[in-house]
Parts: sequence; C-alpha cells; structure tokens
Amino acid sequence: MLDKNQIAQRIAKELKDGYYVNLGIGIPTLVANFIPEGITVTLQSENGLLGMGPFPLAGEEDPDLINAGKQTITTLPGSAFFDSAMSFGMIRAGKVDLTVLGAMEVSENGDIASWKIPGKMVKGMGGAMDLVASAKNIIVAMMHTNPKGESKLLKKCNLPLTGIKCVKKIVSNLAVIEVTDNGFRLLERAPGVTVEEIQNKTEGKLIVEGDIPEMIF
Amino acid sequence: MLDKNQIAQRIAKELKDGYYVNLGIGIPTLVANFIPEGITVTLQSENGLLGMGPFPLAGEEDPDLINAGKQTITTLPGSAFFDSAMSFGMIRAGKVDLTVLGAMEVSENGDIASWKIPGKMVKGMGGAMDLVASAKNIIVAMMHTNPKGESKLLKKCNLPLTGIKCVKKIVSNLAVIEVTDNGFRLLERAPGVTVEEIQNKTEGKLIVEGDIPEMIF
Amino acid sequence: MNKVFKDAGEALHDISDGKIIMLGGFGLCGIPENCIAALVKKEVKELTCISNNAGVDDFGIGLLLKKKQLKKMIASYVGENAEFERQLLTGELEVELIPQGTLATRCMASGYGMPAIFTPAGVGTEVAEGKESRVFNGKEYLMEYAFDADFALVKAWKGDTAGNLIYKETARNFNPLMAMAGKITIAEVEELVEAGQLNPNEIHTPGIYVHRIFKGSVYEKRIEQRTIRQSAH
Amino acid sequence: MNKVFKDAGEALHDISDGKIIMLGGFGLCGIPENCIAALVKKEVKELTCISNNAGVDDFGIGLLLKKKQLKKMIASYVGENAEFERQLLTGELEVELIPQGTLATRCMASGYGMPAIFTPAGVGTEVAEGKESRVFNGKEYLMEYAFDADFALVKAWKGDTAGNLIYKETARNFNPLMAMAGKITIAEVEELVEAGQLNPNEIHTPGIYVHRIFKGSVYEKRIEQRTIRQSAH
Repeated sequence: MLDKNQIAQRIAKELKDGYYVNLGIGIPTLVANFIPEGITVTLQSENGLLGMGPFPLAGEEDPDLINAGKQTITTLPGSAFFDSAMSFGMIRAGKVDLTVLGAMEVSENGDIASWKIPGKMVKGMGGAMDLVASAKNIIVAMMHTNPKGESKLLKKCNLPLTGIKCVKKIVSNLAVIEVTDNGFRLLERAPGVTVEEIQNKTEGKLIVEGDIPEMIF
Repeated sequence: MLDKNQIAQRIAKELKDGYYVNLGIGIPTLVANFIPEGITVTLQSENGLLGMGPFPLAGEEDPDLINAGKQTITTLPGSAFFDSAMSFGMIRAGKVDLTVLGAMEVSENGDIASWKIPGKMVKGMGGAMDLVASAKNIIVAMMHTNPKGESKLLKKCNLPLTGIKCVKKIVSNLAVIEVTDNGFRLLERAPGVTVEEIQNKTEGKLIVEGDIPEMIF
Repeated sequence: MNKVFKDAGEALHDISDGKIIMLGGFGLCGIPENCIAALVKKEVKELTCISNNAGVDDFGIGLLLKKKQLKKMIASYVGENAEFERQLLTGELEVELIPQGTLATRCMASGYGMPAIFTPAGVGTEVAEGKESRVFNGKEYLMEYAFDADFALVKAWKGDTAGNLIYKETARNFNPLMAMAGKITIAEVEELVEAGQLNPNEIHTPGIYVHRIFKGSVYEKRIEQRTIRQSAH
Repeated sequence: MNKVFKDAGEALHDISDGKIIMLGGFGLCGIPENCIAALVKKEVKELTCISNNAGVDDFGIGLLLKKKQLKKMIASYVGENAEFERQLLTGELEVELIPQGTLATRCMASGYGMPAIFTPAGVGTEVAEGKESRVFNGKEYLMEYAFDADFALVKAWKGDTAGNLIYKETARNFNPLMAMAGKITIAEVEELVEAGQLNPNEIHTPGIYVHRIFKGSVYEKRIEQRTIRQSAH
C-alpha cells in the first residue's frame, strides 16, 4: 500500500521531458518533489504562473507570489506571469500536457466528482472544472477507498460531477488503473497488494488481463 | 467651401476633454493638428497604441513605431502598447469615445461604404468594419460629391457596405449634417455655401429646419 | 481630465446600495484592500460581488460578509471562509459558484465587447443546467455571457495618472480582466507616478479602461498559506 | 527539451507544400523577415497565409506572392501590393478579406481554446454572407470561428530559451495572438537570452505557446510610410 508521497512518486514517472504540467492541491502538489533527473518539466499554476519553483526559504516569502493553493512559492528561471484568462486559455487550448488532481469519486467511464458534497461542503470548483474539461491527459491521485472503506472507483459517481469522461489514469494507494472505453483496466499493483484486494475495493468494472506487475519506483 | 484642413478643424470642435479618439486615414488624421487648447484627447491607433503623438523629427523615425496608416509616429507621455485583439477589444467594448473616418458613400439611414469598388479596387476593409460596428459616435469626414460631381450622401449606398446604421454625423466640404431617424439633418453651412447648393448636392433626404447657421471656427 | 483621486473614500463616493461590484485578487493575493475598507466604512448594502474568492473571516471580502453587506456572491472557490459557509447554508447569502476559467473569461469578454463565449468547463455537470450548449468539432461547449458590472475595483502594483497599470507577479490574476469589465473601473495602486514614468511596452492595463486611480494608504498583504522549505533542500 | 534552433532554415525544416501558415506583423512592422526569407528559399508552394497584410511588392509576404508560393491569402488589408491585386484580379490567388478585429480575435480564440467568438464587425455587409448571426441585448453579432493553423511564424524583440517573448512597441500587433494559435509556433527574435534573463512580469507571450525559437540573422525593418514633422512644429 502506498503512502501519499509514494503515490506522488509513481505519478512522477509519467512525466516526460518538455512537459507542461498542472498539479492540483494535496497529493498532486507532492509530485513536484519527484520529477525525474535529466528532464525539464514546467509547472503551471492556474492563478497565473508558468515555471513554479519550490516553497521559499523562511523570511523570503512574497505575498504577491503564490500558487493556486494560496501557498507562498518561488519561480524558476524562464518563468512567466499572466492573467487568469490567459491561464485558462492555455489550459483550454490544450497547451498543458498533463493535469494531476485529486478526486472524491471516479466512475468507470472517466467521470470525476471532486468539488461538492450536497448539504455538507460547499467550497466551489475553483479551476477544476476548466482543467478536467480541457486537459489532454488527466491523472487522478487518490485513496482507493474513503475513510469508511467504501470504494471511490465506481460504476457511476454519486456526488455532483466536476467533469465527464475525462480521467485517463488513476494512481491510488493500491493500484495504477487506466480508464478505458470498457471500464477500469488494472495496470499495476502497489507492493504487497493483491489483485483480489484491488478487485474487492473497486466497485466499477475492473478489467484484469494477464499478469499484473508490481509497481517499480 | 472647406478644404481638407478646414474639415479637420471643424471636426476637432467635436472633441471633449478626456476623449479617447480613433482617427482614420486621410482627412481624419489631420484632426490631430487641431485639438483645442486646454483639453486632453488621447489618440488610439488600432494597430496597438494609445497615446499617439506627432510624426517624428527627421532621423528619429522608429520602424517599430507606426500608426494604422503605416506612418512613422511618436508616443506621448502616458501611452501604452497592446496587441491587436485588445485593441479591437476596447473598440468593441465602446471604450473609444469618437471615431472619425472617411467614406465613399453614406446613406440617409447612416449606412457607410468605404472599402471596395467591385471590379476596380480591392484593398480590404482593414479595421473599418470593426470600428463602424462598435463605435458609440462616428463622424465621417468627406467631400460632399465625387470627382464627377455626384452626391456621396445618398438615399441608399451603391457600393458594398462597411457597416449599417452607424454614422452619426458628416462633416463635408459643404456642410455639417446629422444623421437622424428621418434622414440627413442640415446643421451648419460652410462659409459662403447656400442651403440650396447643399440641397442640390445631397441625393438623400435632407431636412432643413429654420435658419442654418454658417460654421464658426 | 483628471483620473486621480485622493483616497478610497473619494474614489468610491458614488457606490450605493444594490450595485454589482467586481473585486480583483486570487485568495488574498492582489485584492483591493483599500477599496474593501472603504466599502465597509461606507456601509453600503445589498451588494452583488463578483470575485474569485470570498476572502477569509477577518480579511478581504470576509469583512463585507461579516457586516452582511452582500446580497449575492459570484465566485469560483470560497473554501477559506467559515462565515461565508454559514450565510450560504442559512440562505442569508445568495451564491453562484462558477468555474474559475469561466469567471475569468466572462470578465475578459466584457472588456473585449464580446457578449458571450464558449467553454467546455462544466459540461455534464450542474453548472450546465439551464445553459445553452453547442458542439464544435465533436466537443461540447457551454455558452456563457459577459458580465455586466457597475464597478470594478482592482489593485495594481504601479499606476500612472493616465490610468495605466502594471501588476506584480501572481497578484495580477483577475485584476486586469476586471479592470476591463467595469462600467466604472477604480484602481488602487502601491505606487502612483506621473504619465510618462511607466514604460509603455510594459503596461498590463491601458489607461482607457481605468476611470479612477488612487494610491492605497496602507497594504497589509496578508499571506493565507505561509509555506516554506528547509534551507537544506 | 531544447526549443532553440540555429536559424530559420532549421526551424522551418518541416514546413511543406499546402500548409496553413500564420505570419505576424502589421504592414511591414514586426514581420518575421527571416522566416519569410526561408520560405522563399525552400520554395514551398500552395501555402495558405493568414496575415493582416500582404507586404509590398518586393518585401514581406510580397516576396512569396512574387514567386507564386501562395494558394490563398486571408487578410484584412492588402492595399499596398500591386502584384497581389494582379493575382487576385486574374484569379491566380484565392483571397478572403476579413475585418481586422475579427482576424485578431479569431487568432486569440484559437490560443484560448474558444471554438468561436461573436463580433458585430461586418453585420449587414458582404462579410456576413453565409455566416450565422445572433442578437444579444438588441445588437446583432456574427459568429466567427477560431483559426486552425499548422504553423505560426512570429517575430519578437527579445526571447529566451524557454520560449518566452517580449515585443517592441507597435511591432507587437498580431504577433502574440498568432504565437498562441499555431499548432507549431516558431518565433524569431532580435535578441535571444538564457531562461531567467527576462523579467517574468514583462513577458508578453509565455513560452508554453512557443515550440521553436531562433535569433534572426539580419533585420532590414523597412519603413513603409516614412513621415516626419519639421523641427519647428
């Protein structure tokens, strides 16, 4: 079973040289810590920055320089600032190669729910609806089940949707799963996790073909 | 009868303090030379400049600094450069207070033809169609008749239109005319020009009410 | 034609109850602190606010919420504000949540004289309810309308007496978009200079969009999530 | 990931016959001189060019016209080019004239992922023929589609190795819009610096939109209408 850092580490293996990447709040943010050596990946922050760097050193925080999670950050050489319309413009135009974000639920056809629990939580969708509607490649980083142990990989989402038919891949604490036209397809198991356990914790249709390898980090 | 400079001079009397103004090619460009003392008028050039100044001194021409007529120009303090989308954005949004442009024909309902003579001349509309479709206030600067002596103020335009029902006022070599819902309304005569002459040279419906004063400069 | 005002109080003198007001900023970054303070002081009520966020409980738009000056809030994310959630759940406050890119583009559309735009954001979700949708090249888009705001209150880093504005870093965010979208746009700046002192090549918002400008008297610039790394990293 | 190319020849290596190409510039101001020279040298044919103007007889896009490399021209104003007028009147060249603001906004729409936009330009004229129109708030607008270009060739003043661009004065014009709109965008610059050398607050085109960049070998920057005033003025 993976911890949050390991989920981020596994997702980082999907990065390719020259990629522009948007990382959501939570586990996705951690992906930045595991960018493979030797490749250049440029991080986009949808509040108006390309070339996001690490958090600042103590005393070097700049209130005018934050990421989409409102955290103080820094910039890397070659960065650029722009307004929110251009930011979502480049997202809509498919210029961002990969989007990594969290989810409450994903359905076997790639629908995602992540922004609202009716009657309980109303934070708003922020940029998530724009990102999932536009991104060429979306990876969801999440726990396979909720705190009650119920599957978050469903036949159909119960919560209000963020976007439809958009998720391409899921990296959970248990597995790497591809979303295909025919349902979830199991690609890799977390170390020590059996196909059976993944099957039991996946409510949506899970396709298991041949030997499923363990993840390699 | 006014010459080109006098037409420009008369139009300049329509300027008000704080106006943002777009001046077309030809006579309209001359209006800049007659901006009344004591008021601030900012000239917009639709190729991407607010705060256009006079032509440069010899030797100070800058190939990267031109107006919409492709002429070398200068900037005034407080100027700003922007791209063509923003330029026409501010035009469409009605931020430009006054547009002055030339015309081949104007009809009594305010239609304007200025960009094409079928089979003879195909230069293109440039920004004229955007300007006439968007501007709050359009003044046309032109000769009252064409070189053959035929009226250019018509019941209906013969040439392909640039825009419909948009011209608010015409300043010609003979008269100042307002375009109303009921046709052309004569406001002022050029010095020495009679109402009869203006009437004879106006094909469209001309409304003459009361005494028509001579223009004062 | 003078655009320069002494302070927020003078610049906002004609904002009255019931107006539709845009406020720039993302979280607490780049918000018009002085304008918000003036709105609180004026005690104008029944405002409709268009802003990406709703501030925090005791800063930013949160100050207007606390004094119940808002009738309606149009935003994309309001997760940092408990008072907001309370007013929303009790029905005291009308709320319209819309995708962030839609919010930004509807501002831009207004400033660019485009009555409507198409975006795929929200297709298939409750955001799409009641909206016209249309397929282009096999992909579905929602038609979203330009905003119509009485006032836009924005915050810039530098401004000049002609109304030209330059923003700093990610404090730019929604500010230039809202600056274009207000029937009356009021800009507060950290540094106000004479026309001619800013490089015309570096202007983010041309002065034609800005009706009033003033130098903010003080900027707290509160940080919402102070995050740092260890120097060893 | 290297975006830097040695020269125009290398940067344009894969532009072949029949492609749709955008070229920045207004008149001769801010045109990609080195890219145009490379297109002439490559002798690619049957090109569709999207550009505000068509150059003059012996400079700019005029050079491509003279060698009959163009199949179609999409522009707003072509009044400065006699060869253009000749090819148009004889039917050798297909021409689509569209309003300048429509041209600019269709480029921007492409770079912003918006499939179509609404503009009042051309309503009631022959430009409106065959186009869908729609009334918003009592005013009629035409629906115009985003461009779909294979290559965008743009010219900037300064650029860095990450592809960020800064334009100079009115040489900006269509360049940033087309830079956003190309499936492959190639930028030529007067000055090419390392990433980190440009101020991120002053970037006009973020590098994400630029796929290839090179330093132009020479710039003539021909002036189309040299106009001066007397010093007494």
